[in-house]
Amino acid sequence: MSKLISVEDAVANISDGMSIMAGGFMGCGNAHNLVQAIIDAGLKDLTMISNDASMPGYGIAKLVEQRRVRKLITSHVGLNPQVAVQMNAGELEVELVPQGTLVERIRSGGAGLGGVLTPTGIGTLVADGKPVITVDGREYLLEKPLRADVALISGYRVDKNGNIWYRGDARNFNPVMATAADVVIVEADHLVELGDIPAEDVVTPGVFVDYIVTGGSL
Amino acid sequence: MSKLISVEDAVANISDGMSIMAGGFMGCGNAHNLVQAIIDAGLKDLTMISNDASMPGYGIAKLVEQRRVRKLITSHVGLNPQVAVQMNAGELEVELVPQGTLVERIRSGGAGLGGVLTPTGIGTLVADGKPVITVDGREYLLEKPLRADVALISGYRVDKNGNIWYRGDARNFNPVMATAADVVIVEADHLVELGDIPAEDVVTPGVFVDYIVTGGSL
Amino acid sequence: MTATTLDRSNLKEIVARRVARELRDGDFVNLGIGLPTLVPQFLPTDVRVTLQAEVGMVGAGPCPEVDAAPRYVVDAGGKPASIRIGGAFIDSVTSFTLIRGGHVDATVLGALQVDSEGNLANWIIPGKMVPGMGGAMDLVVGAKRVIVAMEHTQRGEPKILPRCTLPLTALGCVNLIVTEMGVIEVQPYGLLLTEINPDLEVADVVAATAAPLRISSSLTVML
Amino acid sequence: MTATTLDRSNLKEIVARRVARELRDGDFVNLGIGLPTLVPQFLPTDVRVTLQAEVGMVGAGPCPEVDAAPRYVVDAGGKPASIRIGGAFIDSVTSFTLIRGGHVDATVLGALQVDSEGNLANWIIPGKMVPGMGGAMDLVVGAKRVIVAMEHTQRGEPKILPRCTLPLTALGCVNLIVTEMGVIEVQPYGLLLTEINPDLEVADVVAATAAPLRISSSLTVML
Repeated sequence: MSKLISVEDAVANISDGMSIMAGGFMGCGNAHNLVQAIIDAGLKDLTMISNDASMPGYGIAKLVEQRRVRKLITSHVGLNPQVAVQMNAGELEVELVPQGTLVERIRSGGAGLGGVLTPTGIGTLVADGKPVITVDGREYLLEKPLRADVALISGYRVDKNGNIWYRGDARNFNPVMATAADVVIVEADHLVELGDIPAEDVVTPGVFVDYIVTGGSL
Repeated sequence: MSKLISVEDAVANISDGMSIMAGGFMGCGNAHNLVQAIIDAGLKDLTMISNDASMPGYGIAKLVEQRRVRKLITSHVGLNPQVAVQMNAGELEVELVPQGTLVERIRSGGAGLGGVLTPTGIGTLVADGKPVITVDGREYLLEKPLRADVALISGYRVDKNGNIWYRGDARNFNPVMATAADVVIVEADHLVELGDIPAEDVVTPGVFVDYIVTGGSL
Repeated sequence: MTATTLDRSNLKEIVARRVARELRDGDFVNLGIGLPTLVPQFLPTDVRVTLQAEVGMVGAGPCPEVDAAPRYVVDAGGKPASIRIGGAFIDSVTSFTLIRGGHVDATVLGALQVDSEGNLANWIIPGKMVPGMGGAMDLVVGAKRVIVAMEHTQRGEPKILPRCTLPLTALGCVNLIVTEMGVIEVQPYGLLLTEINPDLEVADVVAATAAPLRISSSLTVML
Repeated sequence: MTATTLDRSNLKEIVARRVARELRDGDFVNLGIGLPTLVPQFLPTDVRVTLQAEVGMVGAGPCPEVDAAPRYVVDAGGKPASIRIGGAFIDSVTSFTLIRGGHVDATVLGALQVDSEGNLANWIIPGKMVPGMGGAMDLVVGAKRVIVAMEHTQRGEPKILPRCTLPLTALGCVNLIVTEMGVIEVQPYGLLLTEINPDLEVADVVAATAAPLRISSSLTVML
């Protein structure tokens, strides 16, 4: 049962209105071919969960520019001016989440936990409407787990089991997102043989990965 | 400011009655020289936090056998018969924690979170006296963060910044414990030069590590 | 032949062989100590499963004939182990992200007691045996499928009860019970015997089971 | 010379130079965008700090002259960056374990407003600028020491207020404020001016500060 499929077959797992996690930080670590294939497939009304909205013309920014995104759950949109334009026009919903809370909410979703107790956001707009739990005299916000229908992962070296090794800081949100979606698709910059990634140096074990596509490159 | 010190100087950071986290799983990943140095230094009344109590004569089992431990916070003690003997004699307090909860409590302590919301233990003895929080209709135990005065880490390759690469499954609790103690001491099987561990393959970044001792070996 | 006269020499093999049929090609599986570790040898050649070891392996292999990494690659009992090519060493955080997060397709483990509601007791006999729960509580809560593989009785006493009397490992977690006597599904209404050891009568299984036992209308022989 | 006539050409350098004196050898430091990134060039040679980049670096280096890893090593703005020998690439989970978990010795960042209680506002101007908070909320909650490095006023309007009017980044998180006019500690009782730009009078600083300002009895010149 091979995990290796075409980019088109991979994107066939996605339907209009689905939630998609995309690893990456200002486009570094986005799965660029998969993003393009989503655009080519005409998919729309997506909920995107990602650290940011990337930069004009690069990576997941294109999904916003092509108006495929209905809702963004993210920590920063300042480098993609289209977000403000569509947000102010009421065309795009944006849920801003502190970066450390975003990563923990995803981790919580992937690890079977009931949420995150974080001091971040206490006393700010972020706390509005959220339960506050006191543990040993200190207050924490209860932030809920996040999961997605699909995760788009970018890996530098990927073997046929789906084991992933990341290059540079393209790693960022990719490993945690690979734990928290129903369907996990990794775009490999380099497909390698089993054993080429030493067992100690695997960052994302292949059991988290459902499908592998090739041809990746940042 | 070198992190490299002698085993004796490292153990001088520990006092009677302190809490100590020790990485390892049935002794695999214990810092064996540091354990011996604790015994040689005559330290006692320790609270040990570790996955298990190892096996007779090996690693942290010796701390129990030498009666240096007042309290054990752990998930499994079945392979070290001395624990049951001392526990039944009322000489040793044992707090049993599910393994996944133990690792998350430590992670929570190291990551500045207020605790763990886990489904594990609901409806069992483990839940006694603990708050139950309902999130989206499912019940979770609130388990508190764990930190220690000192963490004893075992690393295979360690560079002078304290960056650690672990061999085999000696990794286990070591990386998470390196995040959750006031003083973190790593015992290096092999001290290597800066850069010998590729930046992508560092498992524990050196900023978590306060002191390095050499001469480690499982 | 009755339960008491059942040939006990290959009892573990009967159970392990039947459990092996529950696993699917590509499954990610955690096996408890003892009997469950026998399961892989009974897998058909076209069914490949990836074994998880909570000590920190995805793709755990068998005990090595020559120990290539003495004391650096061990199983949960601290004994020499191995990892398969294409496996990964992971830390305990990731190990339980896999376990608690629903990434493990099935876990196979023993039991002291199981009951009509699928409650499981397998970690403590107060005053007698207090080894600790290790990873068991997380496994039975997190794995997609929990299969209890055990002897049907303990010194002739039923282990399948209307209600567990020992402290629980988890509530309502068990999906399937496989013993030398048969295969029992945990259903919302209680326990259902779906397969039976061909050397036994239904009455034998009922007699050895303290919990109420429905008998499947399509009861088949246990293979 | 008054605040309005202060030479503004080297204003950022004044602030960065003074902030550099707050850092100790061995410190693990996160620097916000803009002015704070100037701090390292003013460190004495015997003070080595390790820089964190929340995108995923421990030991971040400067923008490379020749980009050895185009698009694989970037800073928080997506621009080419580098890592020092002995550094580590980490994922976002680890990045915020470091930040929220109290492992970062100091963070230096800009502000829209700071107030008498050490409250900070630096992420949103409702209706005008909504870039998102990125990692700032975690940084100011988690770092051992929070140093605000900014211009004392914004187009002549005070940024140091009795009470922030913009939405907060965090409550009571700021330890020290360094501006071109002086150095202000956040104390339990309010703000304390401890150092002053030698080109200014105390009255200049007080006039440019909307919050009540105590003057240290050991007020010294800002270096």
